[in-house]
Amino acid sequence: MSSLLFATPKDLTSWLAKLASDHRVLAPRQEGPSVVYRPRTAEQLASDDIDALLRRATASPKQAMLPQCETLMTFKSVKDAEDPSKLTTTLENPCVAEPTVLFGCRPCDARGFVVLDRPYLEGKFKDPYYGARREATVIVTQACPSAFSSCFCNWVGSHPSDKEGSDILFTAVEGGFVLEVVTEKGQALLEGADFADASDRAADVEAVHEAAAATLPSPSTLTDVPAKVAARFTDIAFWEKETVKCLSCGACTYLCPTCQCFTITDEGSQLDGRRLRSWDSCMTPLFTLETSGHNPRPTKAERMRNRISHKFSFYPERYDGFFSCVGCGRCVVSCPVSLDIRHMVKAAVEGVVLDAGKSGEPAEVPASEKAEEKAPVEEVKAPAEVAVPEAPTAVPTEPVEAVPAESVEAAAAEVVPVEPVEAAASAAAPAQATPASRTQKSAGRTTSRSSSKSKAKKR
Amino acid sequence: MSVLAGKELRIVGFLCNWCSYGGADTAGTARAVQPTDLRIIRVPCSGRVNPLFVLKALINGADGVLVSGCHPRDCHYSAGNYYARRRLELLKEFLPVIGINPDRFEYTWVSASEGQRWKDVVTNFTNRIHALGPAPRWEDVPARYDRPEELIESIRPLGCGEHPALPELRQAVKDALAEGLEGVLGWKKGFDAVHAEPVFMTTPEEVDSLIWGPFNVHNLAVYLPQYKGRKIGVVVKGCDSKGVVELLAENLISREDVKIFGMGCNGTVSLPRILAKLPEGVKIESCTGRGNKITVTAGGQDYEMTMAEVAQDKCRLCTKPNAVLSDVFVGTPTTEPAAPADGRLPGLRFLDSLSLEERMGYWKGQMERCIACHACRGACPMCVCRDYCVSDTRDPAWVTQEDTVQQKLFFQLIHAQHLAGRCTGCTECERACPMDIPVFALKQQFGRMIQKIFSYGAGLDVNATPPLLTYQVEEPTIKEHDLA
Amino acid sequence: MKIGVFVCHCGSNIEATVDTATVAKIALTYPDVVFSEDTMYTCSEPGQENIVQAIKKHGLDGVVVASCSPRMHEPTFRRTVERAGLNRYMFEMANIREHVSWIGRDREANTNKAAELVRLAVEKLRRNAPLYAKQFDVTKRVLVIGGGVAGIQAALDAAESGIGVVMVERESTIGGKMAKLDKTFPTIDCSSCVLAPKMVDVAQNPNITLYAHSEVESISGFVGNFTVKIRKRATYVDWDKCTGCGTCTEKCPTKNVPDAFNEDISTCRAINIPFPQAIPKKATINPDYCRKIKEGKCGVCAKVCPTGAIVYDMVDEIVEEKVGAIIAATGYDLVDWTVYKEYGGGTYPDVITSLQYERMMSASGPTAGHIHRPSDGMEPKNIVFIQCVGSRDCSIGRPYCSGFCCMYTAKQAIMTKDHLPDAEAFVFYMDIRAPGKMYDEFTRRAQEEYGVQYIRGRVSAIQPTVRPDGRVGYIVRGADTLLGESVEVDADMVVLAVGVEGSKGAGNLAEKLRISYDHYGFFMESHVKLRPVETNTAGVYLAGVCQGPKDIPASVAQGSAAAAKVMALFSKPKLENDPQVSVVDIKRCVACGKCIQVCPYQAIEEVEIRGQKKAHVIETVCQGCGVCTATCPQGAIQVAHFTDNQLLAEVNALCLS
Amino acid sequence: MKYAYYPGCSGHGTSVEYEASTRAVCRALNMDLVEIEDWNCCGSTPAHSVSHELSAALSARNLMQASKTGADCVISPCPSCSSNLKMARYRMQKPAFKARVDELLDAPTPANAEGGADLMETCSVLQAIVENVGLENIASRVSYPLEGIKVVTYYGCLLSRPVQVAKFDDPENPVSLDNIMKALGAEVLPFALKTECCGAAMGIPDVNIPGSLSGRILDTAKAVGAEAVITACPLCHMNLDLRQRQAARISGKPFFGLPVFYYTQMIALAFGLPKDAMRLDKLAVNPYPLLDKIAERRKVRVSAELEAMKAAGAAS
Repeated sequence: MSSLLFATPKDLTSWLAKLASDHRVLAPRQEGPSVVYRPRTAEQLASDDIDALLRRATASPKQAMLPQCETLMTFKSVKDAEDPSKLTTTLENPCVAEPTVLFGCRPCDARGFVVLDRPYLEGKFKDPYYGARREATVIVTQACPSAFSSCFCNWVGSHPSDKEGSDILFTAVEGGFVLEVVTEKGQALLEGADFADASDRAADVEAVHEAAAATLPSPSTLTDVPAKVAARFTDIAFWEKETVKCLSCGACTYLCPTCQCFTITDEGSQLDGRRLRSWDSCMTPLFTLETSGHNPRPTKAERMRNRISHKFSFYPERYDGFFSCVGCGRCVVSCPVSLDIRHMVKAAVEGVVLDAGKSGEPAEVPASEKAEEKAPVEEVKAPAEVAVPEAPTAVPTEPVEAVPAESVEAAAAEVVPVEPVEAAASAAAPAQATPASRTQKSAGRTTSRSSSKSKAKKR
Repeated sequence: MSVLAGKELRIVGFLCNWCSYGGADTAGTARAVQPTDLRIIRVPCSGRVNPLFVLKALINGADGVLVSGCHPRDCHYSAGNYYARRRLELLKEFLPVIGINPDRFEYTWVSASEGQRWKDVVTNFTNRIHALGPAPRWEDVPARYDRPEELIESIRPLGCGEHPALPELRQAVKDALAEGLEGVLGWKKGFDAVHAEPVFMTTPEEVDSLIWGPFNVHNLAVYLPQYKGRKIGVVVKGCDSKGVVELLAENLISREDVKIFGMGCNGTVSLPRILAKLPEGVKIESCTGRGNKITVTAGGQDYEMTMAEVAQDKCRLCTKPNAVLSDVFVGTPTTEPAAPADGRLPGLRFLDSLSLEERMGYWKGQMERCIACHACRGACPMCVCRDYCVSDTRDPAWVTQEDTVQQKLFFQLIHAQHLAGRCTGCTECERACPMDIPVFALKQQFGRMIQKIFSYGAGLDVNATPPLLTYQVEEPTIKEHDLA
Repeated sequence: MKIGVFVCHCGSNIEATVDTATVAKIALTYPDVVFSEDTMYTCSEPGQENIVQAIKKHGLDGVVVASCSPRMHEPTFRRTVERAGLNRYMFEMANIREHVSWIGRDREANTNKAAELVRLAVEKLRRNAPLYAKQFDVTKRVLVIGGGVAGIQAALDAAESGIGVVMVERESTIGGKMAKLDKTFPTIDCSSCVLAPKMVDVAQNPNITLYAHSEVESISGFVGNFTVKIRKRATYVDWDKCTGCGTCTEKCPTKNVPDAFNEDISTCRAINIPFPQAIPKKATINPDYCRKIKEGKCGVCAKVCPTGAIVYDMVDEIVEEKVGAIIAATGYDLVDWTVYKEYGGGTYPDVITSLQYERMMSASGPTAGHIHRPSDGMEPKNIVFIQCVGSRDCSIGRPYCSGFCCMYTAKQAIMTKDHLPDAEAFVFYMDIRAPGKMYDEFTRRAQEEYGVQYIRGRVSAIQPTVRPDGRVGYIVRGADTLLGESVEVDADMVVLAVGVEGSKGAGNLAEKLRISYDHYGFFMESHVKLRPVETNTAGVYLAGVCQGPKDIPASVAQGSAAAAKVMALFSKPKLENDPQVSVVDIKRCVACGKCIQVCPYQAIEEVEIRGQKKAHVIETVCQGCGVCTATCPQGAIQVAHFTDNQLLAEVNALCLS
Repeated sequence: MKYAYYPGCSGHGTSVEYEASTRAVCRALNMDLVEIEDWNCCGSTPAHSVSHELSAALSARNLMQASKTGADCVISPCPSCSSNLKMARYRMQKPAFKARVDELLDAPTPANAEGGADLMETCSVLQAIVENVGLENIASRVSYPLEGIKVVTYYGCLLSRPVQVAKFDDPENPVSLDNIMKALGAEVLPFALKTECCGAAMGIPDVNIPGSLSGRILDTAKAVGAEAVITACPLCHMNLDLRQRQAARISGKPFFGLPVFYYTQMIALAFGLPKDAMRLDKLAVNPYPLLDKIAERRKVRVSAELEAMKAAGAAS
């Protein structure tokens, strides 16, 4: 077993304060009712009281690896003295990541980065910006003491003390914290932190983890989720009914640790500007609005269908059955109209019969078969009883006939190349860098942010 | 390009082509010497000046902005300056809330023949700006994150028990469905005991899930524009009904499409205030309400709290708990208290107590954690542009993708300006914000200034016209800003 | 995009305090500027030719000229760039003369400011788009509102050139105020002798359709395509049958109707023909006095009418006419002088207005030209004329001079001496204004030849007294500023030269025409000096006193001028609109209707495109004010040449340095 | 309604009858008069012809004293006093002028938002009666109507002028006294010289001036058939009543014999107030022949009415 170390709250904050001298230490901070990750200075860390650092953040720590708005490159043009119409343009690519310690995120957040790694780092093109930050960041995760009512990490193959994605996992026990090193990066970070050995506290840690697991909702009984969600794709009436109350605002996608879409725009002026990458949301109409004005996903139903299908069908299809959802429940908690992704997935899956060839579904459903063959039998963490999660409120539910709980955690399948710059579902905005190249016609012209082609033509 | 360091300040002028630009020409022909700071942007009419141009200039570092048009009655386009007068007077009253000194913006009327007067206008305004000095820059102002949690004393009794007339309401909705309504918007229980969620009830069974209590926080009027042309019903609290009335007043929905069900509202709760009373992340099992006491059982324990501790701020000062307009009103209406002397919500009260510079720091601190998800726009019943918001396009390019405080705050200014005279105060924008940013304060500032100048409240009369979409030739409550 | 910048010296006007060479050099550093130079006189012939050559040589797409005010030379340079093959809207000006060089001596600050203004012009130009005027056809008919001398002249000139004319006159006869006059100055020729032939021409001209006793109900549409609704007010006499024989006017038993044509100094019958030379010479029943209409009794006129033309239950009728242009010639009304209590405020019977006196002197008037006092019919011995009653008087809000009262008072004084050789005429005046040809000589004649006594001073009060012979007299107390004394005249009759204002109802007619008007009811001309007969609304012209106080020759001249403008408008086969109008991007429009609500010209309508409601701009009605663009929440409607992006570019150029 | 009362200097001297009748009438119309304590001269012609600041200071002090009474308006019978009080308030709206006046006073006057003086409302007793009490109240209290005697009303120059300061009745053709007299049952003849000058204080340097001016007024009044002249100003009353013989002599006319009453005396008469409320004995021109005529007519009317009642009673 990896070594266990014990640290009192004081040790922990002083260790972090020491790290702050040569690292960017991101830790949760209370601002009004919400909790956000903020870079903390040594003095602030030393003086912070520990439970502020242990609060769960309202937004995910995705900012650490994928900032909401980052400069991909800057460009400056200088006009040629003799022939002013000639420009000599110089590009700069400030792709540098400072060493960072991400403290206090939760196992689902850490696992979120694993989900992001696949599209950004696996395949032919590695995203240099994301990669650099991923490399430079050490993730110190806190095991969840208890699940929120909105949590469902066990539905997506995780649990409150899941170590995947973390470099160090610490658990709050009586009198302090037990740190468990998971990776070399974690080990390296702990150099010089003379924490006492805590192997004798293993039992306490196990107890906390068990207690946390107990607060989880009953495990999902849904099977073949990717295939069934894919099958539900054509049933637009279903999506319309489910999204009646959705305001299509996009808050869920910006809070989600695994939403990975972005848009690229050029800001500044022709002679001195920046190319920015910033988060985009498939829930906003602009995401797919085409230059012609046509929008393949005009209503919130199609957009929600895309959001659910991407997380529970397209992504698993491409990445061996892994869901692009870590069950953190942020989208449920912060949705203005409390739209619950669990109900939606459950409703989408239920009632879909998958026997090949008969029910008009596509005979060959690649994703699910691939998931069954490859699924190594792994010790199933969640308790086996099959009762459908009894929603705490008076929603009428009848028990589903017993189906063996199936873990969808499959080994890494052969990777399909992903071209990082042209990310899966997003589209780069037209390069506004050369406004001169765009003469504004008087009627009927619109360049919206998500038209697919970039029109940066340099004369 | 920049001003002459040390000598000039950045003063931007918007002059109407027919009168004031001509007046500036006449001053030039008369060789009337003036300070050079002012840079003039020509516009066809003072009515063309969107207040957002002024805000854009002031937010991005202008030290002073001057707008000048034709004298009332002289407008080349007969009414352009009447609209400008209302919008710019309101803007001037709005500026202090975001920490901008209203003296940095002025609007006046100068005709093409008044060269001498134009010289005095420019000289006096430039001297006034130099006296104020360079405007504080958003980059330099220290951010502050304090925002005291103030529980306003409620002017009416707040309750949360089961509403006696709920069965009657359900029956009324069922009857309406039977008569052929496509569906009725209402609320039902959410994913846990302290959440409700909107529901579009189409079958009697669904109507049985209709609830009426402190968790009905959503303003269902926000869904109505999407159902244009289809016969539907909507269950409304008092504040929601004002949203419906405003949509009708601006004929964004038609009266015969909507059947309105009202019932006396006893106040709704603020979720963050409830969660603050429970240990973080505890699993919520159940919640019951009786009189004004709410009991939440979570993690096996009971937590007692009163409505006075957890009610939403707007409910504490609510003077319209019963639907302002309804086809079916069920049960006995709640007693309507007289309007409170001070209708400001905590956001605005705290802002009023700060100095101008401190307010900039306040907004800088709050907007820093904005993730520009635009849930505030999504939840707003009056935001009918929905998929074509002006902040989501490059034509026109009001907002860029940079996540600086100025850009994010500018979106809020666009939202507030578009709601001036239309916002019914349902504060859904503030409730929907996942990062709990007090965005309603900006709308309430516009609201109270409109009340002061035009003694007009939105959402009360289906035949009313929002004040900024009309004008009076003689404005009794707007006095001339004479710089000369 | 390739932009050329031309910085003008304007001789020394700019060069004196702005270093134009430096400005030109700085301009080269701006985005897309590929050519810039400073020139002596850019607006001169060689200067313009220089621009044309530069465009051709460098293949420029757009030109910025930094010189004087665009209000001065924008049209000039637009034609220049058009000559060089560019669209005239790919051009911007930076005003570095009136707004920079002429108002400051600090050369460094001026140069820096000029460079910044050029930057603004460049940034705007980079977002300009070529704009193309649209053509639309014209209804070659003109509506003339008002049948006074100005309206008659305009109608006759227009009809002369083949244009169809629709004339609408509120009274039951055309002729306006001039028809009420006995003689006209300065030649004292008989007013109806010169006017009546023109009135007959109007009646007989095939091109003119006359609607008398009618009013304009509503006007919609735009220049070239106005739709006018005319309300033909009920005359209770079928004018097709009525021959104007006048039998009914003799037999009608109701005799106490105040005769409006004679300014109420006499009464007439309930059915009446205003005056012998009336055009159309038709009878009209006054419903407020006719016993048949009011109480259902009488009916004498119907019995005696040879052609059975009387229709007691006649109702108003609305007629629609399509016209391409409108001439407003609605004339004037006298100011309500009864506010002057010191002159009796209308309670003294022998204190009358000049128009009433004119009717008294007119042969076709109630006293057949004999001057009798209204109170007791006595031939007055002393007649006092008071000038400037309700003119040049701020206390009653009429500060302006009404222009022609001095002249007609001189004429009335002369005519008084003609009618009553032994009468004495006194004229209290402040300043005699006789600016026309033979005008001053005329007033001089009144004083010298006819012995009219001109007293320079204001009259402070008119006080009735009882004379020894029991007759009522009026002590007119005034001052004689030339002698420095106060003066009293024991007058028998007082004639007030009452000032003029816009005719009654001019205000709401202006609103129907969508032209502006001032506090006194006069319509606002487009430019007080250079475009007196045009208005700011395309296709609407003015003639006569409705635009401001003026005498008959000036009114007639304006009538012809307005007609000439209409002829010029109709001379082209098609009309072109100003392309600087709003355009709706139907993808972004959500039909919230705000633009329609605020448009001052109702130039935006709601249309259905592929099942969706959208806003649509009528190019020819839109005047390009941009209020809609400032109102549209999603920026879906943009006024060309002043779009949000163009103005934002200028704001950002200044603020986001 | 409560008023601060400024009697004015003539009230205790030449126009005692005006003072007495004003107080009696106000009491009858329950206008509660509280005389200003330690009031001083209102800054009349001798003051304002020398220095406007002096005149304003005098009036301002009166207004300050008046504010101590707790009433919200100062009224004065004499047109000259109320005009000076109004003029002081009007002129002191300009901060510069107020500052100069404040220098003359023991304590500066309070300032309003625009920096002008914030002093009590003020108007003439006539204005208070016409505007606050109203003609109906007067008419309802008349018990001895004036039996249609022919009177002319003489306003003098100050009651409704200058327009922007007085803000009462019409400057050229005032009708407030006419209406009151009609309400009392008198017949008011149209009179063109209502506001012509009576000669005011010019009698002191040159007796011919009021003589000729007042003479003309009285002569015209006689000519139009007036039986009495009604006025509201002590100075006009002096020129028309006290100097009536002198005016006749100077203007070469027979003695007019026209009694000149204060309107308050007429009201007192019509209300049937006691003798000492009218002090008719103070009038120079003997009013009693006219009063007897009124009484005569009254007798005739009353007996005629009795007859008519008897006849009607008998008939039914």
